[in-house]
Amino acid sequence: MDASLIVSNILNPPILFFFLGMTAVLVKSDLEIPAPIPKLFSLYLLLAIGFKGGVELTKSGVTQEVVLTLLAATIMACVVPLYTFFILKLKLDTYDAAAIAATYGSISAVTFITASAFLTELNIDFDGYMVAALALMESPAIIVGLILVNLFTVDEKREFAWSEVLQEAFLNSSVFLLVGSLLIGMLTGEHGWQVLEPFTQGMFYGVLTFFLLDMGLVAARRIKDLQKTGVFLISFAILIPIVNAGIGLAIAKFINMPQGDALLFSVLCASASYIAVPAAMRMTVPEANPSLYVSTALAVTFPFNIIVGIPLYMYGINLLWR
Amino acid sequence: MDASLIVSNILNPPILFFFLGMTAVLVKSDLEIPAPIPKLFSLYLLLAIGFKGGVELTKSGVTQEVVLTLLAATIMACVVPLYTFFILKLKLDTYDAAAIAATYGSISAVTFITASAFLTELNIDFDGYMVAALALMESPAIIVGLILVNLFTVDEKREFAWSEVLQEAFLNSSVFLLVGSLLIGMLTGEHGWQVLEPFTQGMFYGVLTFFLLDMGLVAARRIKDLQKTGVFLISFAILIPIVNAGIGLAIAKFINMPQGDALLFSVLCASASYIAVPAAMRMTVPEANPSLYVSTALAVTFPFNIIVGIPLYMYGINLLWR
Amino acid sequence: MDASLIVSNILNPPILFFFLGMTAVLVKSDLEIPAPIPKLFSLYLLLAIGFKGGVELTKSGVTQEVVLTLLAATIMACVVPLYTFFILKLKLDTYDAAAIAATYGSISAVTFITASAFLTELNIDFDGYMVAALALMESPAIIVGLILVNLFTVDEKREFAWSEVLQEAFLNSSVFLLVGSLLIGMLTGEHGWQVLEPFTQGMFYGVLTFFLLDMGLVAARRIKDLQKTGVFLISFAILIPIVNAGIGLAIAKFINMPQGDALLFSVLCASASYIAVPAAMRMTVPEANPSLYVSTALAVTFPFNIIVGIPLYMYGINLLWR
Amino acid sequence: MHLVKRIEIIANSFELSKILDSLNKSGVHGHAVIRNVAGQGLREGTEDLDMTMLDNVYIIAFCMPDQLKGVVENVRPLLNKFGGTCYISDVMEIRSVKCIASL
Amino acid sequence: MHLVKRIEIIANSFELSKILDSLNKSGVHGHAVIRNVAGQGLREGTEDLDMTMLDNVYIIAFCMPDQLKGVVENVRPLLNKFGGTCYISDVMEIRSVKCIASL
Amino acid sequence: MHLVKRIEIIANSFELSKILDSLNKSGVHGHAVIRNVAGQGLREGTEDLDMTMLDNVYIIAFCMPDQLKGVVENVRPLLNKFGGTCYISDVMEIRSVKCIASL
Ligand SMILES: Nc1ncnc2c1ncn2[C@@H]1O[C@H](COP(=O)(O)O)[C@@H](O)[C@H]1O
Ligand SMILES: Nc1ncnc2c1ncn2[C@@H]1O[C@H](COP(=O)(O)O)[C@@H](O)[C@H]1O
Ligand SMILES: Nc1ncnc2c1ncn2[C@@H]1O[C@H](COP(=O)(O)O)[C@@H](O)[C@H]1O
Ligand code: NA
Ligand code: NA
Ligand code: NA
Repeated sequence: MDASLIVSNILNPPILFFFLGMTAVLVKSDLEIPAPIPKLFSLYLLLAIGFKGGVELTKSGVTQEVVLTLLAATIMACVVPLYTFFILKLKLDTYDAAAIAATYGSISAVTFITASAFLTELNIDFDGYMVAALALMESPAIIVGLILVNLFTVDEKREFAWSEVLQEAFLNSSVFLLVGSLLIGMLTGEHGWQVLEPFTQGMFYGVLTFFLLDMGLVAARRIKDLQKTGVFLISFAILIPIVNAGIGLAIAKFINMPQGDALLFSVLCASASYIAVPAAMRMTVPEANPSLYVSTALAVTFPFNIIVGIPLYMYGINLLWR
Repeated sequence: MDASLIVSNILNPPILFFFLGMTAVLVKSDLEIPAPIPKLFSLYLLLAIGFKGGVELTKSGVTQEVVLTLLAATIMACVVPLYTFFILKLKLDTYDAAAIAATYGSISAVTFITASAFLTELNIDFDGYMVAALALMESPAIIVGLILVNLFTVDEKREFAWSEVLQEAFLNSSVFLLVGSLLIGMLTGEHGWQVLEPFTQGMFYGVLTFFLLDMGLVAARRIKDLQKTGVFLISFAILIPIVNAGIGLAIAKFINMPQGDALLFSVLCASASYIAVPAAMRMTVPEANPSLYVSTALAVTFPFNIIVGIPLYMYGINLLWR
Repeated sequence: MDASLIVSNILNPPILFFFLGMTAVLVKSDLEIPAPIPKLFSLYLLLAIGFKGGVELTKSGVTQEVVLTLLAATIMACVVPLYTFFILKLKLDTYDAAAIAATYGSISAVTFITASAFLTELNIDFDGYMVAALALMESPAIIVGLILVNLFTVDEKREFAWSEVLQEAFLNSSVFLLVGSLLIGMLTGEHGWQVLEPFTQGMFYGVLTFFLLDMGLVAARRIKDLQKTGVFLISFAILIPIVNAGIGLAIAKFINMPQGDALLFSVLCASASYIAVPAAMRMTVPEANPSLYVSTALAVTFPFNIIVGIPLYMYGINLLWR
Repeated sequence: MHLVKRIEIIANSFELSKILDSLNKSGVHGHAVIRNVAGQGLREGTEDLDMTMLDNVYIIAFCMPDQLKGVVENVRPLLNKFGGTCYISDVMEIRSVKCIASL
Repeated sequence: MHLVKRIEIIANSFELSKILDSLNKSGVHGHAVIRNVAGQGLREGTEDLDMTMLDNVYIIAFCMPDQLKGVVENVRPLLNKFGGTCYISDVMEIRSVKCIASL
Repeated sequence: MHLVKRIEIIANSFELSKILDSLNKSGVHGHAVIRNVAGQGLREGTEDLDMTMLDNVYIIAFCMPDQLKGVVENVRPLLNKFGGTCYISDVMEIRSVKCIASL
């Protein structure tokens, strides 16, 4: 494999600051980004990426490619939690298996954003509607996970407050802000873009860098939880992203996505949620152990994807799209 | 009326994000901008608008127009709470009437800033000394309100700690930061402007957008308080701004303000304070019910002004200045 | 002396906002920058200055000048706390003397940053490796201070947890972030600079300005503590920076530093730590009175340096380098 | 001065609205909420406050002794299901005009 | 270990300096203040913390039992006028060098 | 419901990890921590929270009465050296499944 892709990925400020954050925890520095600063950064990133996607979506319009891509996204978001559930059931009980499956069926916006920065680095274009795919893929896995719990447990008292669940799945703050910003981007178009550009574009890379510094801190603090998760889950957290990305690439090739979009799509398939889904699972499946689904997604899959995964999937694209 | 002004106002990112914030509350999304981020944004906006006004004031110098404008501002800040008080007394007791009158006699910096962004959109100039008018109009209503309470109640124990009141009125953080930044802008002039420009100008529109997202959340959360305020107050909160803006426009026309300044002046007259005055009233007139004066200013008058009011007053200017 | 240097320094936005902050406290305005915003700003400033230094260090390479400068920095960081300790022992007990000596042996990053903004104003260049000097001079004084406590007290129970002390000295968040950003700047070089530039460069001056507003608040709140510190310490807090800057200038002249670097070096020698060292001292020398070492550094030396000191040392350079 | 009961509940922030509903249903309308409380997990890696929604809230409510039974009945099932702790103690209230109103 | 009194006051943040003055006047110089406390209003729309100055502070002060009367006399009028609640309870102090000094 | 002890400690934030270690060593594994607590110093100029590391933390831990002695022995030396206060009171625990586990 073309190691230069990994190296050129690693030598970017965001990734290096992610390492710096991990190092801070490992050497026990007292560096911390106090709450609610990371929250501010993540709201900013969602707003900026959604807005940009919306502006670009207006330009491209809703073509057949758009529809096909969004369809593929929805299907993957429903199918991934299904088969990962059965893999996980080999070793875990239903509650944990469903919660982890939902986590991996959903996506990580920061991974997506890091991948888009990676593409910008390489001067590879990608389409604004990939942000719509991002938004679409966040929630379905939560619903699939809960259906799985309902099917595979005999706990008769269980009755989800479905309205609350749907609320949480489709109106949680990340999905809401992302979709809202996308719509506003579509409504204001090029004109809105120009006035917001110094804020949403100029600062973007810097805020991402700062935010990944915090993600490094957060991920590293989770590493010691991995002792409890065991070898099975750690291997799962590295192998499943690769498998999912592979399936994603196959689909992308099949429906003829351009290279940039294909990378983002595979990254969406490969990434796991560590905010929205864990929050939903704590509320709806309290029997599952949060440290299992949070730690694997945050301390294994997230770093793996942004360090090795993104260039690896790009390498796959280079091979397949040649 | 020229509906295109309203539409073009509504299709701007700041207004759309304001709607997004309101929607978030209505659909019960958990979106929130955690404290103290909104505070940071409001400090930034005051600093930036004050600094810019100061820089421009240096260029224009203190001419007859400046003096006339500031005089008109001071007069409106004293007169508006007087006549609104007597209107309010028709239905409310002295405490509530005085507190609400003070609220509407004062101004909302964010409404002013939104109006200035609206003018920038339309490529209409406005003068730096309007920021001085903004600063001048914040405090007098507090004093007028307290004098009214003193005159119209027979509660002999009441004795305001006037030094504390003046302190609170003229040195509260918004007035202080605005005036301070204005002075610094005047002192550093063009040179200071250049070094601070990427920060105070480049980010301005973006921060305003983000801040209005939060204002949408805050305003919508107040809407349910309106049940308690009743029809009288709600109509008051829509009609009085129009009346005040009208009087403001008449004065502006009379002293020959340019169109941009006239809009800002009418917006100052029309807007109501939801930070400085409520804070002062809680301390000095604890008998008044905060949910009355906060909710009307925040959940009715503020949205009305930024959505309908600003383009409406602009329409009036287009008619009058023709 | 050339008063125009002082005036032109004072008429800059950052210094004026520092005054504004002090004024706010003096007139009892309720202006405050709520936590953790100042923390965010200080992290940003460290990241930006470190990153920029690293990028420039890559360009210049490690030359003889670099080595000499860093050597000089290390020596001053060890020697300053030694002789200030003996001066302080004239009036204070060992604990207080050592803690204050450590404070003045270390540095203040914000003073350094303000000086670099001052140089940029005057169009005088300075080298990226001065940031490395900044990082190098933060910690040694802590170690020297503790050794002094050990030598001059007979408290047999005292046994520092040296590993903890070294940890705190060399891995505290400011040193860690500064050095980390420096290294990342070196690794990513010109390319990384370009992508981060709108964030780390464009916003820099504005954030510094905002941060100095807060420093003005913080410094002014400390002024009343000075009653307890007495005339001796206040004079010390003004005179020692001048002496240290003088020694620094002599060394700089001796090893032929360019003018910009010489100013920064003298400012490093003259400045005192009010974050890292006080934190370390509270933990390791709890017998010392924090209000002594925090207040002198924050309420006397810091304002003195940024208002009078920086132009004064520049004036010295103008004389010596002529 | 008269005796009232102090209820203190520490629970995950996502339970907040449910707990406040329970308190309200039991007739306890006054409460104070402190957010961003780190917990036992502080030492076990669960403190990533607003990142992962695993932060706690600290809820204090003062109520009349006879309201206590209702509160316990309503709150206990929530804590059993979602985690969290609840403790009761005795305090004296300094009667103030406002407080009478709120009890 | 010896018995002291725990005073806890919840009030709007603008009362903070007045309340601390009262405590000081009553000879109680130690206190701890937690800011950004949401209140009963949380459920009634008054929680817009620093936007509208309607956030609460939670003040804890430990004092000697004989100081209590003075505190109550000084603080009660404030709470009556501006709102807020005050509760007293018994706690044991773990004597430490510093604490003796501060009491 | 059964009786437990409530330990509340207010100390400088740099002591936090040391205090939590002591609690753990004494067998008290549950705790809640509130940060950014302003202190007595609020009125004496020491409140510049995260600027100068002079902010306090407020630690609450509920424990079985028989664990108390160990806690006091372990925590007192820390407070003597670095400052801070510790108070103990009685509370009733509302037993919940989780709580039993955590005690
Ligand atoms: N013994 C205890 N003392 C103080 N706080 C506790 C205790 N046990 C639990 N907590 C708090 O309650 C939260 C939820 O507890 P649990 O349901 O046991 O996970 C923890 O994160 C702690 O903040
Ligand atoms: N019964 C109560 N229990 C706990 N906190 C209360 C209670 N009543 C009032 N509070 C708090 O005290 C604040 C002021 O109370 P009030 O003066 O009644 O509006 C409220 O916002 C609450 O945070
Ligand atoms: N009597 C008291 N009541 C409440 N809090 C106190 C009291 N004494 C001290 N504290 C808190 O404990 C912190 C450390 O106390 P000290 O070790 O006395 O400086 C102070 O900053 C206060 O926040
Ligand atoms: Na996925
Ligand atoms: Na007005
Ligand atoms: Na120094």
